[in-house]
Amino acid sequence: MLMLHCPFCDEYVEETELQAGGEAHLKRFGPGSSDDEFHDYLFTRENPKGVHFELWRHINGCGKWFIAARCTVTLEVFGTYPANCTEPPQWIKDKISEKRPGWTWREFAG
Amino acid sequence: MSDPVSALKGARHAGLVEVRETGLGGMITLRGDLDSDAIKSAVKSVTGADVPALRKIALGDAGAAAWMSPDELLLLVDYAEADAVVAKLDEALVGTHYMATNVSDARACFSVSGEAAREVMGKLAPVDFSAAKFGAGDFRRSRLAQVAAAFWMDDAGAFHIVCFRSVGQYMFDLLKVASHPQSAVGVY
Amino acid sequence: MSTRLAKQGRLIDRSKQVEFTFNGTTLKGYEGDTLASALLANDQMLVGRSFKYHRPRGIVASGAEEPNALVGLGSNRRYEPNQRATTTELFAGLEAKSQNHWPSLEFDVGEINSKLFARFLPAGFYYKMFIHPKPFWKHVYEPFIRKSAGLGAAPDKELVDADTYEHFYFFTDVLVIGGGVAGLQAAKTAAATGAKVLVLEEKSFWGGRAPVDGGEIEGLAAEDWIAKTLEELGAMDNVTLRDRCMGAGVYDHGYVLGYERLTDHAPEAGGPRHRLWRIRATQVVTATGAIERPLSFAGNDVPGVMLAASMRDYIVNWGVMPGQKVVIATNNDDAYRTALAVHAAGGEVVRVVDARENGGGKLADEVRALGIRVENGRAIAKVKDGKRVTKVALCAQNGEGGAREEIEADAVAMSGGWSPVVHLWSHCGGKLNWDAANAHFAPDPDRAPTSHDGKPFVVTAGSASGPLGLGAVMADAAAAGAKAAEAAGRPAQAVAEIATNDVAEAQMEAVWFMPAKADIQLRMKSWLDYQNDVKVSDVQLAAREGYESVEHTKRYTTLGMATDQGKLSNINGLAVLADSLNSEIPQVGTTTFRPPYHPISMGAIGGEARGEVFQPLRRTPMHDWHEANGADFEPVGHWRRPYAFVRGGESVHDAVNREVRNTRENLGLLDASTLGKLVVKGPDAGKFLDMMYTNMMSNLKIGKCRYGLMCSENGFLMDDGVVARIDEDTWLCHTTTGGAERIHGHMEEWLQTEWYDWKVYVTNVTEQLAQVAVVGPNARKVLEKLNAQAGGGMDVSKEALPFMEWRDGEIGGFKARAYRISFSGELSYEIAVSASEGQAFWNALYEAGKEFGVMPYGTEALHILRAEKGFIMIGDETDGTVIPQDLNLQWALSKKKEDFLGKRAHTRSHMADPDRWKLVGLETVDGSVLPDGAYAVGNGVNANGQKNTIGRVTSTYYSANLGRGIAMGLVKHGPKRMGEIIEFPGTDGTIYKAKIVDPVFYDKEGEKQNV
Amino acid sequence: MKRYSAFAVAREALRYHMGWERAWTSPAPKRHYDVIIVGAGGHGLATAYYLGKNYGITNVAILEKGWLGGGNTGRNTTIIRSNYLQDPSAAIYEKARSLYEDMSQDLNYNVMFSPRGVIMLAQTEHEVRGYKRTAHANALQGVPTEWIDPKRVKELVPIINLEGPRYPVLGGLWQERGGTARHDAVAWGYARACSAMGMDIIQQCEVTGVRSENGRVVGVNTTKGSIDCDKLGMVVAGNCSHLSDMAGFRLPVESVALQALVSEPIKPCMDVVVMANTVHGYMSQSDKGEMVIGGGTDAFNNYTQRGSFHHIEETVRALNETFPMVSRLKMLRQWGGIVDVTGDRSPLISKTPVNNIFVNAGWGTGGFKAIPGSGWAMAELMATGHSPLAEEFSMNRFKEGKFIDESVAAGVAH
Repeated sequence: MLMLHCPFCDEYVEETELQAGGEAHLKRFGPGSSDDEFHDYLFTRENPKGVHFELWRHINGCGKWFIAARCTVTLEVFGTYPANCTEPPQWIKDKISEKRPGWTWREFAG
Repeated sequence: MSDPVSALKGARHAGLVEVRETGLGGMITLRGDLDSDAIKSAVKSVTGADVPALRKIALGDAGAAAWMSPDELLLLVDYAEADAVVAKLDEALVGTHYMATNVSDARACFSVSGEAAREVMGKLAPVDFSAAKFGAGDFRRSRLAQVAAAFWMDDAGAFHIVCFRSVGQYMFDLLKVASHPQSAVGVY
Repeated sequence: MSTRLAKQGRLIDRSKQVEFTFNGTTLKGYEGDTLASALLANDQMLVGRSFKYHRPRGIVASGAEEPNALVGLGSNRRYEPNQRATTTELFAGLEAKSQNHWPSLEFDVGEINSKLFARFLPAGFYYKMFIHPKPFWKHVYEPFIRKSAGLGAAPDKELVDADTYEHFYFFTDVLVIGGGVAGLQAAKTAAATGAKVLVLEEKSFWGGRAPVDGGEIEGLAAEDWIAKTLEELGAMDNVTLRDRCMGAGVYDHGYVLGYERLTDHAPEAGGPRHRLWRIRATQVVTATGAIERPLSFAGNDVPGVMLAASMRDYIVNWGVMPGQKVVIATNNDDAYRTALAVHAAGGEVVRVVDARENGGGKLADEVRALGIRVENGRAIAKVKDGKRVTKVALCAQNGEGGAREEIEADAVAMSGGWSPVVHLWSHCGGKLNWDAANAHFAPDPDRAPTSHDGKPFVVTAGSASGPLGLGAVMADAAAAGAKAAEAAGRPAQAVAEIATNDVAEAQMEAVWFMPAKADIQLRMKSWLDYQNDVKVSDVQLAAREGYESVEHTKRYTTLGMATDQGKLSNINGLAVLADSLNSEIPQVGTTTFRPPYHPISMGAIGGEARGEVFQPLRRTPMHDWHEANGADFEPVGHWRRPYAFVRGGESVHDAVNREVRNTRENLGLLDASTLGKLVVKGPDAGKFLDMMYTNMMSNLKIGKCRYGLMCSENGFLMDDGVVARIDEDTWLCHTTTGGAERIHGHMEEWLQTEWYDWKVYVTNVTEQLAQVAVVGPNARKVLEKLNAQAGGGMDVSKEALPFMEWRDGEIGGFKARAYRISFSGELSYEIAVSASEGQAFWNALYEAGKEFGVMPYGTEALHILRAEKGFIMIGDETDGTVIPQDLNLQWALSKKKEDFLGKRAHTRSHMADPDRWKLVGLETVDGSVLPDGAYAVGNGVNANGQKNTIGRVTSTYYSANLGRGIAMGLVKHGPKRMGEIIEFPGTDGTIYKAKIVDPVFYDKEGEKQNV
Repeated sequence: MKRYSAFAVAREALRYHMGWERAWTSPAPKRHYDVIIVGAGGHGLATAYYLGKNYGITNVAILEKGWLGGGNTGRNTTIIRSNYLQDPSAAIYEKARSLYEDMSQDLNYNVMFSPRGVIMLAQTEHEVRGYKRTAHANALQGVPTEWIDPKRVKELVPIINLEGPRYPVLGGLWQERGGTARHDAVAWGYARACSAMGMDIIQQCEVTGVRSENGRVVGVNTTKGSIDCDKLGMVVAGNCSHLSDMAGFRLPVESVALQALVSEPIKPCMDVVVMANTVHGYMSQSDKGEMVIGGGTDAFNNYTQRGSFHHIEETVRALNETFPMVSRLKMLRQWGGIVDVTGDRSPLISKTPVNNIFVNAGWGTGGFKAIPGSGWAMAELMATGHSPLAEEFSMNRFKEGKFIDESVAAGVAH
C-alpha cells in the first residue's frame, strides 16, 4: 500500500487517492512513424527489476499527473515530480545515483 | 420560476456528531495562473479573500477561496450571486487564459459538527485528522469511503464537506453510519 | 481432572459468575475467563476433533496460537465458525459448539480414520490414490473428502450478518504492537521523546506474560510495574493505548492493519462489532513476544498435553488447574516455573523429565528443593492414547524409546523452547537469522523491512527480538523504543538501564525428537501440526520423496497450513525436514509469513460498505420522480437509469413498446442528465479537440453542434457524443453516460503529460446540469406552450433553432440551453437546466405535455429508437475491438488533419484489412427477433476445429413501430452483400436466418428530425 | 517409476511407507541438451512433458531458479474454465480443460481435477448481453456453456443473495465442465512424469546469461555453470522481461502483483466456482473447506509478491454483499504473486527475434487454467515450428494491431 508524495499538494498521500498511469517519459509516435516505432511506443515496456519511472494521478485530490521514480523490487520511492517534462530532473537522477549507483533506465542514467 | 433545491433538501442526522446537508451554496471553479495579479485581484474582488495558500481556504467578506490544485480554486459565494460572479470574473480576466464555471448545482454540501467530528471524518478519509495536522482553515481534497470529496474545518471545529450532487445521498448515509452513537473511537 | 482453584486467578472476578453453554450443556465460569479457561475449569478436556483423523483434541495453548480449541460461537445471525476458545472472552449467554465430528464430540465416527486407516493415510496419500476410475474423483471420492474436511459448520446459507463494522485511519510516529512489558517499555521510551505513539494489545489485559512468570522491574513486582506504566502512558497526550486490538498485518510504506474487537465480548452492546484500523506508522515496534514450542513425542496430541507456560497461565491468570497429577517434559529451564506454579497451587508434579543430560539451573534446584522428582536425560516415550491423559511412559532421551517406565498422570506440560513471534516483522520482507543456541529464528536487525525512503521501518522489542530473560527483554525494549523514535525523527536519547531481578537460566538444548532416536511407530504418533494431523513421519516421508523445499514439504504434508498457520508446528517441522535431508535448519529455510497474524473477520475487512453504502449510487436530480413513477432501474456504472417506466398491469416489455411508439407518435421525455458534459476552453482548445476527436472540431461554428468520435491511441473507438461550440475558445463536449469521468481523465492525461504547453482547461460540468430530451412530433409544441405560459422565452422554431444548433435562453421561465440534436430521428430538443431546477423543469414539461400525450421513456426505448435509425451505441456496436471504419464511419475520420489519436494505429495491417467485419442492418426472414450476441456461421472449421464465423449481432430489438425484429451486426464484407441471407445458430439449436440490409430501418431520408 | 495406486499405498503402509521412491530426481546439469526450458512452473513443466510425450524429445533440462512450482503455479485460485469469447482463447483454454480431464490418469498423479462447474454472474444488462454473446461463441467453438436464469443460479449457489440491493443477479454463464484442480499437484505430477522420461529438472539454478552466436542461441549461463542447448524455451512468467533482456529482445509485457486470499476452512457450502465481475469477486471452496478468493491486480509494476490491501478490501466487500454469510467468516491468509500482463491481456506463445528461442508468457491472471494447453502448444511450436493453437498468440500481433481482447464481454480473465 504505497504512500507517494504529491508534488503539487506537497503531501504524502496513500495509494487509494491515486491512479496509476504506467510508464512515464514515453515519446509519442504518430502518423509517419514506422511500425516498429509505433509498436514500441504503445507496447514495449521497460518492466525493470529496479529503478522505474511511472505516471501517477492524484485523482482523489488535485487531479494532477506526476511522475514517481520508484524501485520495483523494494518499493523505495526516490522522488516524485510533475509530469510536464520529457526526462527526469537532475536532482532525481542524483538521488537515484546515490542509492543505486550505476543505474540505467532507457536512455537515462545516473 | 422555481425554487432551486439542493440534493437532500437540508437533511439532518444527529448521532456521535451532527450531520447536516447545508443546502445550496454558490460555487465557482476558477482555473488559471494562481500567481498572476489578474487572478489575485479578481478573486479578491468577488470574494474579498486572498488566493489561498496550498491546501488552505481563505475567507473574505463576500465569500471564500479554497485551493483545489495548482491552477484551480473553488470560490464560495452566495448561491444567487454565482452567475453574476462568473460574469464579473469573465470581465476581470478577459484576455488571460482562465476558466470560470458555475458549479453550484453540481455539488452537495454537508457539515459535520460536534466533539467527535475529527473521528467521524477519520473513519472515512485516509487523512490525518489529529489537531496537529488538520486545523481551522485547512482544506483537503481526498476521498470519503468510495467517493471523491473536498473538506475543510471552520473556526468552530466543524468540518464542511463538498461532494458531487449525484452521490449526496451516499455521503449522507455514510456520515450517518460513521456517527453511530456507540461507535466513538476516543482518540482525538 | 481439571478444576477451578480456590485461589489465584488474577484476571477473573469471582464475584461475577457467568453462565454459558458448550454443546448445549450449561456451564459456569467467571467474568475475566476465556472460553478455554472456563472449559478447563469445568473439566472439559475434549474440545474438538482434528482435521484428517478426527483425533480427540484438547486445549494446548492459552493464546492465539491455539490449534485445537476451535468452536462454533453464537447462533443465528451472530453464528461464527472456528473461533478460538483461548481468545474468546467469556460472557453471559455465550453459546459454543465443538466442531468437526459426527454424530458427537465424544463419539465421532470419523475417528475410524485414526484407528484403522491412519497408516494408509500418510502425507500426500490423495495424490497417489483415487486416480481410477476417472469419474470416481468427482462423484465418489471428492464429495466424501469434502464432507469430512472443513472445520466448523458453514453459517446458514441465508445468513445476513447482524453486526456492523467500520474502518478508522490513524497516523502515528511510532506504532507499538504488543502491550506486554516490552511493548509498554518501548512505548514509554519512545513517548518520552515527544513522539506520537500508538500501542496495540490484542488481549483485554495488558502486561503479557510477565505477571505469570514473575520477576521485578525497577523494584516493583511485574504486575505493579505494568499498572504504574499504564498510568503514566495513559496520562500522556502523545500516547494512545488500545486493547482488544491486534496488529494484524504490516504492509509496505508503513501501512499496518489493527483489528479491534469491540463487541465480541458483549455481542448485544450495540455499535460496530469490529473496527479495522488502517494505520500509517513512520516506525513500527513489534513487541509481539515469543511462542512456546511443543515437544515431538508419541501421543503429544492427547487432550491434557499442554504447553508448559500455558498451563501456568491457566493456574495464575484464571485459577484453573488443568490436571492434578502433572508430568513436565522440557529441554529448557522455563518449564520449571510451571512445576513451581503447579506445586504452589496444590497440584502434584509427578515428574519433571528434562531431556538435557545436565539438566537445568537454579529453577531446577528450586523445584528439587520442593521434593519434586526431576530426571535429567529423560524423555516421554509415549502418552497413552485416549480422550484424556491417563498414563505416560518415560524413557531415556538418548535412545529409541525402550526400557519404559509407565506412570499415572492426568496432564502433561511440555516445553520445547521458545520462538520469537516474527510474523509481523516478516510480513513486509524482514529477514531472519537462525539462532542455534536457542534453536529459533530471530529477526536480523540488519535486514529489516524498508519503507518508501528505503530505510528500515520495523524494530523488534523484547522476546520478539530473541532474548527471553526479563533483564534482556527490558533492555532490548527500551533500546527499540529509542531507536524507533529516533528513526521517526525525534531526538536521539540515551537509554537508561532498567533494573530487573532475573533468574539465571541454564542453556536450553534443541530437542526435535523425543526420544532422540524414536522408532517409526513412535514417529507416526508424534504430532507436529495438531489441527491438520501432520506427524514427524509425514515430514520424513515428504523429504524421502523429493519434496525437499520447505514450501514443497509444507504443501505436500499441509504442515503449518491450518488456521494457526503453523505457529506451533513450523520450527519443529523444519527441524525434522532438515534432519531428514541431513541439512541444517538455516539451509532449509523458512516459509513466508503472510498476513494476517491470525484470522480477521471478513466483515471488518469490508468495513462500513454494506447495504445502502455498499457502493455509491449516483442519482440524477429527477431520481425520486422516476422511482415514484414506476421506473424499472438498471445500473449504468454507479448511476441508476430507468430502463422503462412500468405502469400498472404492464410487463416491462409492454412498457418499452408503449414508450417507443409514443415517442414516435406523440411526445417522450428522457432524463439525459447522466450524459457527460465537459467544457473545454482556451486558446488551444480547438487544436486539442482536433487531436481528441477523429473529426474536425476547430472549424465548428459558434452556435453549432457536431457529432464526434473519439479513438484511443490504439485506434479503437472509445466514446462518442455531440460537441457544441460555445464561443471563440470554448467547446462543450458531450460524452456517453459511462464516459464523463473516463473522458475527462483521458483529456487531462493528454493535457498534462503530452501537450502540457497547450493552453487548455477542461471542467466537468456533468452534474451541474439536468438534461432532458424532449422528443417526438409534439416536442416543439410543448416548449412553445411552456414559453407562452411564462410570457415568452427562447424561439424554438425551425428557423431560429435549426437542427444541429444550440441556443441559450429561457424556456418556461427556466434558464436553459437547448440543443437541436436527435438520437431518435424524431424532432428532438435536449435541454439543459441547472441540476437544482431539474425536477421542477421536468415537472413543468410533464404537466404541459399532458395534452400532447407526454410519456417518460427509459434506456431500452432509447436503444430501440436509435437502432431503428441505425445509430450506433458505444458499448453495443463497439466493444473495445471496433474501429470507426468497421461502423462505416469513415466520414468522421478527418483526412485534412495530419494527426489525431488513433490515426497512426488505423494504418496497421490488421486494421486496414478489407476483410474486417462491417456494420449492416439485419432482418430475420420471419420477422422474429435475432438472439442477442449470436454469430453468423460461414463454411467449415478453422485449424482448431472451431466453426468459422462471418459476423455477429451487435444490437437486436423488437421494433414496435415496425412490428418486427430489427438488428445491427458486423458482417464480413457486409455492405457489399446487401440482400444476402446469412445464418445465425442460436444456443437452443434454432438456426435464425437473416437478410443483410441497410442499418437505417426507419425514416431513411431523415425527414422527421428536421421538421 | 513406480505407479501410484491405492494398492501401492496399502503395500507401502505395511512397511511404514519406507519404500517410496523420489517423485523426481535432482541431477546436476549435463553439458548439453536438445532443449532447455527455463522455468519449472506449470507451463514450463507441461512444455517439457509434451515435448517428450508428443515428439519424443527427452534430452531436455528444465531450469528453475527457485523450487519447481514455487511461483504462480502455487499461488493462484486454481480455477479452470474455457468459456472465453475469442476463438484463439477458447481454443487453447478448451484444449487445456480437456487435458485436465485426463491429467490424473495421464500422469498417474491425482491432480484432483474437479469439474464442479463455473458460473460467471451477470449483474448488469451489459453483462447479460456479453455472456449471451459468449454462449453463442462457445457453441460454435465446441465449448459447452449455457446461459442460466437466476433460479438455477440459486440452486447451484445456495449461499448467494440474488436480490442484492445494488446488483440483482440477472443470470449467469454456466460451464458445467469447468472447475478446479490441486495446483501444486499439477506441477508435481508433470515434474514426476518428466523425470521419469529422463529429463533433468534442475532446481536452485538461476539463468544469468543467454549465449547467442549468429542470431541463434547456443546456451545459457547459470548459477550451476554453463549449459548448451539447441533450442531454448522461456517460460518464466513475471520474470520474462528480465530473461528476454539477457537474450537481447524486448517483450510487450509488464509485471504486476495479483492477490488472493482464503478463509478458514468450513464444511462444504458451495460446490461450484462463482465469478462476479461487476463487483470484482471470485470465490470457490477448496476440498479442504477454505473459501478461495481471487483479488485484483495492482496497476503498477511490482516484483515484491505483495499487493496493495485495498484490492483485498474491494473484493471482500463485494463478497460480503453477494454471499452475505461470508461476512461471518475470517480471512486466514492473503498472498500475492507476480503476473506478467501483455498489451491486450492475452498471452504470448511465440517465436522471437532470436530464431531458436521461444517464449511463453503473458498469462496475466489466467495462467493456471491454461497449463496443459499452453504446454501442448508450446511443445508443438518448439518441436515443429508451427502450432495452430499458438498461432494467434504470436508477439507480432501487436505490430499488426490484431489483438485478442477478452475484456469485451465483461469477462475478465481469472
